[in-house]
Amino acid sequence: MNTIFPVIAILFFPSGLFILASGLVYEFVDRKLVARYQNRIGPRWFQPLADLFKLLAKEEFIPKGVQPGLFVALPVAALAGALTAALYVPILGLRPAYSFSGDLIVTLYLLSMMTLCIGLAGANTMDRFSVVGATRALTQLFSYEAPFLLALLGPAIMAGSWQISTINTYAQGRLWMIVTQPIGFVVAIVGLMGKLELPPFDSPEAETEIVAGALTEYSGRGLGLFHIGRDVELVIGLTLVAAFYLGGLANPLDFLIKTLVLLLITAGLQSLFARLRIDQTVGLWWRIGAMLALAQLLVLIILRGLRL
Amino acid sequence: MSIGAMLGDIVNSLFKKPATELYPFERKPAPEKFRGKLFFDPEKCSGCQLCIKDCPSDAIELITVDKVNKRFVMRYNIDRCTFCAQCVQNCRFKCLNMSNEDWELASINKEAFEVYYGKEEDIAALLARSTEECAEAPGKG
Amino acid sequence: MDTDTILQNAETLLNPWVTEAKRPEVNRLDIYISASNLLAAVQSLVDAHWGHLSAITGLDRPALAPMQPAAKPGEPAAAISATDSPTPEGKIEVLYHFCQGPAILTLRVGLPYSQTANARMVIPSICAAAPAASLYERELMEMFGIDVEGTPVTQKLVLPDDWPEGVYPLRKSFTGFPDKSEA
Amino acid sequence: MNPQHPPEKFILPIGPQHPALKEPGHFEFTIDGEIVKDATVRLGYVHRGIEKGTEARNYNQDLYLLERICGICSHVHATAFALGVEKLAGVTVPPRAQAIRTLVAELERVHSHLLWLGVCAHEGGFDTLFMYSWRDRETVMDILEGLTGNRVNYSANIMGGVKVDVDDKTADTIRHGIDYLEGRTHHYMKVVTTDETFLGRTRDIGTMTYEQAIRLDAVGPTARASGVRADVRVDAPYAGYPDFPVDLITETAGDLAARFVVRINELFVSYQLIRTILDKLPPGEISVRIPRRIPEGETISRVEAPRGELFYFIRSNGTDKPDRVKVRTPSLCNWASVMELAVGHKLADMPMILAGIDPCFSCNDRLIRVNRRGDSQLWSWEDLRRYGIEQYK
Repeated sequence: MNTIFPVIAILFFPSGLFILASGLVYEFVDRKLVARYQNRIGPRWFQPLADLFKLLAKEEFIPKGVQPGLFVALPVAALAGALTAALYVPILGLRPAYSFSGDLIVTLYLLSMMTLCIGLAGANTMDRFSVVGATRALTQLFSYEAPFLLALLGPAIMAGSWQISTINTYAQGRLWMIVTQPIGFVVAIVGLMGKLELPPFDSPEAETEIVAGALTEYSGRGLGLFHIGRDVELVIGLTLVAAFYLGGLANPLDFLIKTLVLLLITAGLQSLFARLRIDQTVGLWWRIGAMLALAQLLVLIILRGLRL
Repeated sequence: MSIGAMLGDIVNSLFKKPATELYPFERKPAPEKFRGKLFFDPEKCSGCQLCIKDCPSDAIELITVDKVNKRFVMRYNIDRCTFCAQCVQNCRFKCLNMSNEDWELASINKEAFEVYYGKEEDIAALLARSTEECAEAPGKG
Repeated sequence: MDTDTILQNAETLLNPWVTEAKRPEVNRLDIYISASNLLAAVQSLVDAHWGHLSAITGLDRPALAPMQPAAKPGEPAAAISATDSPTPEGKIEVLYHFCQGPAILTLRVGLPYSQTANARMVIPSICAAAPAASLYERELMEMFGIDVEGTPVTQKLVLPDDWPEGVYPLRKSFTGFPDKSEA
Repeated sequence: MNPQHPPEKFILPIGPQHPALKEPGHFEFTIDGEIVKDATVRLGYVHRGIEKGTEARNYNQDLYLLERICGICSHVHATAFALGVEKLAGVTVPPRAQAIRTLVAELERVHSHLLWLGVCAHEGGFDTLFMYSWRDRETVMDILEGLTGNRVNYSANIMGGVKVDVDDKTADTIRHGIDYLEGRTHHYMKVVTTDETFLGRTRDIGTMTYEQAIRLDAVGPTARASGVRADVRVDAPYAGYPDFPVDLITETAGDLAARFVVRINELFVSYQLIRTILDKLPPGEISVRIPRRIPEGETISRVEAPRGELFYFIRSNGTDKPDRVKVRTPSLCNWASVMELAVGHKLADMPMILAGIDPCFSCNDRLIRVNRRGDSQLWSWEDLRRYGIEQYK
């Protein structure tokens, strides 16, 4: 069996260095877009990279009262989860490095690793801001996860498969699913923002209340890894939504245009709203998000049942 | 009732130049009345010391070299100055004014914050005298 | 209602407790009152909805002659300005300012140095009548060393936690801390 | 945790250094889940000894010292002090000077309210509104800089008048800027009163009833949002306000949304007033001479700062230095209301409730300075200097 290919896949492409670099690029684009929406000038192109290098070079401070092993391991686990997820999605519109039936579910759970790690990290430290932040992060996880999953389930049901690459191929030939399932698209994109704790769903790290939330005690390497992990999640999330709802990703150009358009939308949503309180977030997701997604799912199932 | 009331703003801004001023690269001229660094004209000074009396931060000091011939040296400590312009207001002979061009006053050494105004030979004499004093009594400083 | 009527109303209200009343300015009424009557007077103002408590001012007016030795050995000797207005005896005045429209009513309570054992001055709290006085009374305690009896919170408000006991910065006798390096 | 113990209180400290507060103050919120059960405040982290400091300086120097009590409402402090001292000296200030004082005060109110709008939006996580309102605030900052010569500590006042005059060119610049700001303010009014996500964070949050406002002696826009009809500019007009009357703005709801509406409506009043002053600026001198030694006496000077009633008690003793200056800033009055309103709300609403009264920590903390280390040894300034020199030699 050829051993070169898996090594390349993990270290360079599509996971590893490539996804890290694209994470930084997408973070830059996101920050720049938000800045321009707010009539500011925004960061220069190397700012995310500079931030990362600065954090990696700094001393990692392990506070008193934490479980040190867990404290060091959590950021690594979070990043590892995000990097593994990159193996199953059509980055750059190419065929995923690995693919098997049901990899959609695996990918979604790998993406949730991040939030779980953040929650654990917050609960691990003695800091009061972290504990409140962790509580909120986990509360938010329970509220967006179900609607987000339901929203991605729609295309899966249409394609009749749990395999990301199959759904991607299925989407390419047909009418974009944003047209046939607009509700699913909205729920998916807003769910993605909740997952990434972007404003207005940033109450787990609301700086004006609880400083940096669960990551208050993190510094240096740990903080850097969490940040880059989140950037990677951003790329993967955008890829998934674009592949499912924007007519699939056929080639690198297709990938770039579609994900950047999505980023334009999410950046706009980020700058358009005031931060939601955690109770408002939960209410929004369960009362509106989940119900709408369920309703759409129901319609899809019925339609599909009729056609079969 | 609406959602996203600032949509118009953010879409507009996307096509507009950012409002950020690129300060060190683009330097906007200060307005005419701006209160920057204090300048002193020793020719007009009568040595009445009114400026010193009302200075809220002891930023100025007038050293009389020769009272009869009206030779004064003013020591101005920029780092203490609060730029309130009360001294300018107090001066009856208009020998003080605050510049609207000289306002980038940050410096990495303390010497730049001590400015002497007056005839050059007077300043030189004063500075020589103060270094002598320092040399005589090294304990003080 | 013009300023005069408003002030006259106040004077009528406070009539039972007034020891002396003055009109230093057109819109002001100063009422001298004893510490024991303070709470009753404030209560009557609050009950009648006369204005709101605007501020509490402490005013140190030491006697012209050197006053009694400082309460604490660490405290520097009194530095009294020679031009200070001649008062028969040193006292700290506490001024309660109430404002109603343009009118300002000031209740003045004098706390003479001589009547207080080892510089401990006591004044009743008015928080029961005007809860907003809490912050001002805390300030009074810290800055002038007046014991405000019955005030709900006695924690320090503005001074550092390790501020020495018995040093009251806004008394005239306070002229800064002695320079330890010189000694 | 041992279940036999009584439930421990979970106290969340906010400050003295905290991203929500741009100035130092310390709050402790006892929380149960997300609900705040108790709140306490500790001030004094920026205590500078200004009240005592005034006793060692002459009146002219005090003017600038007092102007530095607050970086946002600096002009009102100087105005209150100057008005008081002028009253004690028995000097009548020319009407043009009073009008210019009023003009600067209103421009300052505009800048302060716009600043507050941005800060409060930021506390609520609405950074876009924050960025836009501060971008537009730059207009009024530029106006103030052009008019007085500085962006923050304007130093427009002197004893007996003002330093700066308004010429036609400046007046036109001001009118121009005000026109732009008025358009923008209409837009912000629409945003804060119609945007559902923002209203979700302000409506029925931190509601203070009329009775509470009266009992807790709230002042300024905070009180006016609860329907209290109190504004020093209306009740006891000072400086140029007798000639240029203002409208009293009140709301009845008493919640955060009402405070937004009151402040934004006050902006419109200020714009109108600024235009009237520019149109009808009385001619004449801009200052009179005032004696250096102020006759003995006591006076009280009240002005309406952007945050509410500012109270000055000045006692002179016949020298060129005051005997006592007591400053009671509006923020101090409103603390009591915050501590009471906080209880029962969610932690997420705390920053906005705190910011809702437009607190100004520097205003609260004045009085005395001390240099000390952990042990009981007192450090003088000279000691500190020496220590510093040795440290960095």
